[in-house]
Amino acid sequence: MAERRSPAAAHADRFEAASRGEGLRLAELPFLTHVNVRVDPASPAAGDIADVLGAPLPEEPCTAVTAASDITVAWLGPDEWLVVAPEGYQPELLRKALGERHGSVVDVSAQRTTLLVAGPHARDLLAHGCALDLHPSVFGPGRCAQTTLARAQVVLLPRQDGFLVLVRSSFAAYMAEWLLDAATEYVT
Amino acid sequence: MRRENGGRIDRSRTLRFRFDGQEYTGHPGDTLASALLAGGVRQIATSVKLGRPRGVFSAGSEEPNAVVQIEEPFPEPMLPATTVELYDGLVARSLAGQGRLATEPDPARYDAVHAHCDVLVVGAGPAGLAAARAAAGAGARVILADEQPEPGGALLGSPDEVDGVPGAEWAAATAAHLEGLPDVRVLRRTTVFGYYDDNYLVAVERRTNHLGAAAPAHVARERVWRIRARQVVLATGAHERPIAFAGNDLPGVMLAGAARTYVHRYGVLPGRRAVVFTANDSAYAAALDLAEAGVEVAAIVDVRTAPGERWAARARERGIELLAGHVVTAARGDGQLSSVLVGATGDGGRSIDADLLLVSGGWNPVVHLFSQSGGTLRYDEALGTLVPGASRQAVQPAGAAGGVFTLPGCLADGAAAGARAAGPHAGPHAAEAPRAAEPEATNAPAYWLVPANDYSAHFVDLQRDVTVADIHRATGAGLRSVEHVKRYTTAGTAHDQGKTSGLLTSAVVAHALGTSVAELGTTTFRAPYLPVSFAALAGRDRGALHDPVRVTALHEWHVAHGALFENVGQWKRPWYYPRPGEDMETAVLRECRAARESVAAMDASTLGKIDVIGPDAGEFLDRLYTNLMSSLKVGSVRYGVMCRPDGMVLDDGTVIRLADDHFLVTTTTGNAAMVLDWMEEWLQTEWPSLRVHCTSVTEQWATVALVGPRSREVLAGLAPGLAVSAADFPFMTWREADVAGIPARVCRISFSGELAFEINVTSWDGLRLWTAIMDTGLVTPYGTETMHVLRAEKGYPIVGQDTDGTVTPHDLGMSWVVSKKKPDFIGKRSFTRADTSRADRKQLVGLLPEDPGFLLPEGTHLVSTATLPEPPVPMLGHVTSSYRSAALGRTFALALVKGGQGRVGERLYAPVAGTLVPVTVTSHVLYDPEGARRDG
Amino acid sequence: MLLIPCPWCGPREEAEFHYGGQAHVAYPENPAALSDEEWARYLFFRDNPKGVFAERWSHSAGCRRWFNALRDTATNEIHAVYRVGEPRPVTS
Amino acid sequence: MTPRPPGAHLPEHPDRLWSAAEPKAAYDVVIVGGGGHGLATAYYLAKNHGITNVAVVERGWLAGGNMARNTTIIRSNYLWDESAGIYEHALKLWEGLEEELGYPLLFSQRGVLNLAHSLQDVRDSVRRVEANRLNGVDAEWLDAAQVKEVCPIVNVSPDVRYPVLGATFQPRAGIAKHDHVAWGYARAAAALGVEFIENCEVTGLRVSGGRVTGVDTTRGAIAAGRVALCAAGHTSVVAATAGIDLPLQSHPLQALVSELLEPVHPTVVMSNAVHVYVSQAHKGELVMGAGIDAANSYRQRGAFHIIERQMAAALELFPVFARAHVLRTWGGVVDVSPDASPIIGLTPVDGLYINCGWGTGGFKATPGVGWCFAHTVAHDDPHPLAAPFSLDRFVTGALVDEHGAAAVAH
Repeated sequence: MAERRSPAAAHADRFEAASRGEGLRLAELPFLTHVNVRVDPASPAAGDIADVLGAPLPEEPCTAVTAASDITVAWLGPDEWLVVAPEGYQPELLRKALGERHGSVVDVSAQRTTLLVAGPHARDLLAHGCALDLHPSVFGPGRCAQTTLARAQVVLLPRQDGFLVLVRSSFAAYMAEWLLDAATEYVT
Repeated sequence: MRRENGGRIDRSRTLRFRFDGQEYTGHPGDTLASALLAGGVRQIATSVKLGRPRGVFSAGSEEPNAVVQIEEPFPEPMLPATTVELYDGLVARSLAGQGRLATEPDPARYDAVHAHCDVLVVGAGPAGLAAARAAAGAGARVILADEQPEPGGALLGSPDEVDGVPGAEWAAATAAHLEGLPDVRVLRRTTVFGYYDDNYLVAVERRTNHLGAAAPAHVARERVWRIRARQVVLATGAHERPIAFAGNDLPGVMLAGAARTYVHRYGVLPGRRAVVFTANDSAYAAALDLAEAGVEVAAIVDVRTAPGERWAARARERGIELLAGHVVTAARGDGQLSSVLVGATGDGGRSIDADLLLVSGGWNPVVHLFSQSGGTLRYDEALGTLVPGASRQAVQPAGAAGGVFTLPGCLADGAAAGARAAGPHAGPHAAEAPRAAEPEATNAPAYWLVPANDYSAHFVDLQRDVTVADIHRATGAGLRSVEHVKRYTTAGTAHDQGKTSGLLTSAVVAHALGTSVAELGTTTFRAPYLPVSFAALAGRDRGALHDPVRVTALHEWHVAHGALFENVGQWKRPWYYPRPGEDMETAVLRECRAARESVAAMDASTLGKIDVIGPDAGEFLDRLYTNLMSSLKVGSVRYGVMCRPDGMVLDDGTVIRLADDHFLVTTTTGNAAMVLDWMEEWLQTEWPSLRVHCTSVTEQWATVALVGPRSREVLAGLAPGLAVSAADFPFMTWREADVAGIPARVCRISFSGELAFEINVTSWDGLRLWTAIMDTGLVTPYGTETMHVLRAEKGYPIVGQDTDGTVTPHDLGMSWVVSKKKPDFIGKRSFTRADTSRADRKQLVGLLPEDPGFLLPEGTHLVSTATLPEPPVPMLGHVTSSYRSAALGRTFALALVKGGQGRVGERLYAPVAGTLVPVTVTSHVLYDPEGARRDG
Repeated sequence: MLLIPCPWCGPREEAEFHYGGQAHVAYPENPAALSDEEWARYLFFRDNPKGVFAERWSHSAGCRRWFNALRDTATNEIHAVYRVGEPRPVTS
Repeated sequence: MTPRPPGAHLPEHPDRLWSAAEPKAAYDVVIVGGGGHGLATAYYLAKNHGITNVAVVERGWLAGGNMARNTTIIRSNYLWDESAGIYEHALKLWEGLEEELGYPLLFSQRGVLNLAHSLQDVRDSVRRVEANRLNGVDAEWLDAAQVKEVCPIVNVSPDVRYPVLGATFQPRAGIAKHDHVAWGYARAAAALGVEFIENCEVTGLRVSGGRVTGVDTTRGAIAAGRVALCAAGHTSVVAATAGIDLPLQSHPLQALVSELLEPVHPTVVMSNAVHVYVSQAHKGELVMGAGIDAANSYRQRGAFHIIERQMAAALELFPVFARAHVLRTWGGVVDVSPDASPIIGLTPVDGLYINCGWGTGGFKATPGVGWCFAHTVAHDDPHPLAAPFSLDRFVTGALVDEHGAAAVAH
């Protein structure tokens, strides 16, 4: 029986090769849990979900919070969040927290994959295709954005050493090719 | 004629290049123009219309004359020789108006970068450097962009000092200081060429052009910078203005400031014996510098009767004859300048031998970007030129770009502009300006045109060969707008876009019409400021990266198994899977037979999928779909159609009810994003009170359609825990089960009319599921073509193929999907409009060619007569789908035909390649109309 | 490329947005009660002023929220943005 | 040998064009808008209908709007019968227009290729070709190899993102020089007595008792028996002054031109799927257009990312263009109707006629529109070829939906 396969699995070797120098680290972080949460932030349900997550649902647009156990909750819209959790996290926990109340908890783990773009040239690399100001003073840890990178829609999560690029699975190969091509000047 | 020393060239290295077949040498730091001048080449190009010889006229990107073709290392058309940095191995040739494109693809790489800053300073001359220093000193994030390889601008072409050191040294030190700051970016060889809304500016950086064949292949040759700036300082300098007189196009006639640049920056003497023709003081500096460098300056011809006192005195001290109140009436020579006629006015006068004639009609601020930004321009009578007026964006001119023409003035203006632009960051020290010597200049009135009886050799636009006489002809023809004159004469439309000729054209027109330039205005300044290569603008959006290639989780398997692919929107979908020796027809017939007679599988993952959740989800879907969705039972599936408000079909798909408050909607492959947007639009803008949330899950799920009479058997084998009988698992229901050990949602739906199942697993598991299905050895993979045939045999339309935005559900024979109970749904009201309710609308029917082997081309039209009348021929409709059917043993087609549902049984004719093919109209359902096969 | 201030995400590039045409055109309460002319007006007729225009945008590549903007179609200047359901702001 | 200078063979404009007029107090017909449509309408009013007391009122300089800004493509290969009717009528007039006007229009019937990049494009293309033929419009379907024969620089390799699967070809299509066309009409109309009033913006329509009586302008009021609107992107603004709403939206449409290049491109190539259209004009410049800006705007300038996208598309199709340079970009304001087809005909105000909604199709229709609109104005009755384009089709639903055939009907 074949194994399950992540969307950018075929690019793993080339990501690794591009990461050999000092300038960049590219990798897919496969099989993370992604959960789309829609709920009125003022509702008790939102509080119950926050309790389960161990962090409040951030209400300030384009921000993200990190809870214990390596869970990031990113603002996607005024009543929409993306929970990014380690592999194996159970979206059911959140669905139970919501209960019968109005809102939605949808497991979208396989809808997008997570690409790591890190290293000293990470910002230069993304600037080839992202119109946001990625300067750390503007877009550092604690921020998040839904935007476009090249010709794909992405969720960007800045980290100390770079960025997580969450891209739709069907675009993963395109995104990988684009990143590797954009990296040409930074890896040779 | 190279000077013994001086200039900012590296004399320790020699570069070899060829021009018009001749070998020449130059040095790093040269342009092609300076190296050719050093090599004694006077004619660089031939004029476009009259075939006249043309030489180097300027020292910058405003060059109208010396436009060349690069042949090696790679052909590039029409570059001003004044902007081509010299490199070893350059091969160029003179041009006569038209450039040449390479026949081979360009191997170079191009890219683009987004950048953000508090202050963008355009131009690294004295004003720009002062501005950048002031802004950066105040803590602003600064980008300084300059088109030259080294900063300094006009300082590079003069001996002037700043802060007590030579200007070029000061510029280099200032740039180095700026580059050392963390939030300052200095872009060399970078031309800001467009200024758009919301302080969005685009620039092109020429990164490896100057390296010639040595350019590293992995480095982008040109890079487009997309800059979003909080504030912009335009320190773009000024262009010197020519004067129109007879023969002013001869090689040897040059702008005065350019000659000065050749001497100082490139260590080149552009001639041996010069006459200077000026209307202002600035050309005196050029005359003195050239004389100092060894050029014999025969005379300064100053149109003013009273030139600036101190400049006049210095010229006389130097022994230069000063002819005040005089004009050059003609430049003469055979192929290049040999003498200059000088007179008090008008025609004729005294002849002075010269091979160089320096001209200065004054200076025009480079206001192109300011104008592009939406700022207004004001005609300044004192300066005789256009200067920036009111700005519409956060932009300010600085230095010569704003009409400040002295060095101390530019430095002070730049520093002040930089500090202002830095805004709240600005500290008290920020505005402190670099210092330079006091100016010695006086204002000069504009002077454009030397009067004459014959204006046929007074050139206004050198590159387009437009003379004053041509302009007079245009005004004589009745034209009164400078835009009309431009179009009549083509003035200003050449490669230089009228940088030196634009205002002169306006002046000549104004003169001819007895009005003023202020009154008349000029033509519009349009982007790009300089010509920009197509390739730079295309960047990396080419080939595979031109548009995203979307693939499913099964894509690698399809590739490995020889599928041919069809582009469906951005998706790559398997089209069919030919076996060795099979053509498409054979492969598709085989795939169809497998689906009808045995079992086949298709990757259906590209279908859009949307989770619709909330207590009002049913009500919401009732409003969007033409049929009733709220009545759907949990565990069931229903087909639905959505219309636009105008009643035309928008999309179709299945809706499954997962829970009371939870539906999963599928869309067509191409419309997934549109349908989600559609839902959000209605929810957010029209029905915010509906408690519904929509979430795309298109790629969460991989979907496999398992089709055919043996599909139940295959599924039963893979999902032992699932009761698969028709009774246990009825048509249009769904079940959860482990399939091949993978948690799956299985739907019993069919787009083929056969017994079929649609198996959904997470896309991570898609390949596992598919492999397990294929490992049974029973299942034939099939692609979109077979899917199309199977559904067409059943009369199922494909939105976008059998519909074109003018088709209602009724037209498709699907009145059954349009609820009569619901008071309203999107599109309902439109069905009763006069045209939408006509009985003879085009309706979907089946067609059977009378020759069962004849395949109607899709797109063929239908007529009612056995012979064709004269055009226009009345057309009844067209073939939307046409296939060979393995199941029917013949060809068939679907068509939209006027009143088609009433024509069943009629014979119509299809004009194909000159003959009329008889066809019979049938129901659009041709295969298993009773629906007997769907239960297997 | 306009810089459009999404009321949620702040200024973003025009390319992230989907244009929705004139704002404040409500779906009729009861379409069946409208004459063909009235229905045609709803379907097809939209203001097209040269000047300030209340229009809809969706931040389709961002937070996916629809909102309204007052933009001058002669200059492309955006005077105000406001959320769906909020009244059109008064601008001078 | 010195190569023959490009453009040297091109004809000069005549020594006499037209004279700017001062507005008179009254005219039989005032035409609002001195673009191609206004000029052609004026000419045919005078020529075909003997109505010569006509003023063309233009807010800027004559033919300085979209007439000066388009990419000069002429073709008649439209899908629907109604469109084919009026565009083919125009093309037939184009074919005799140089002679008719006595003006060199540089009309060059070099053919147009409309490329197909997907299987659905192919179906749509064949459908259009077959419809064209039955409507008497010349059209052929070419496969990729035949495309390459017609235009050798088109990249028909299967390796590109959206390979060329074939094209429709209309051999009689081509290009003409827009200024020459406008000036040819202006000169001929002027010779028949038509007056041109430039720098004169119509600020309002005068209506009395349901009938138009004249126009208010920045140069004073002008009385008119009839008023014909030919104001393209500004039609909504003018019509609104008479209380007439039109289903139009105005958008910027950009175009650009390269430097002069040796001949490489013998025909006209259009691609809706990758969104670019290009021809090489007589002097050698590549003239190109792309998509329209999504948002309404009256700025005669579009967004830059559309140009970048257009260049990427151009290089996908024509790799040899890589090092050509964009010399100049510009924009026009096009008025687009809901079905991407024009609106021509009578209005609820007597004596007021509209001709608008041409979107990106205005230039090529110039002679046909002028002919039909002049007829409509002269007879107070739509010309049969214009009748399907009446305003009331939006009520009945009888649209002429060229969107169905082409997302952008250039």
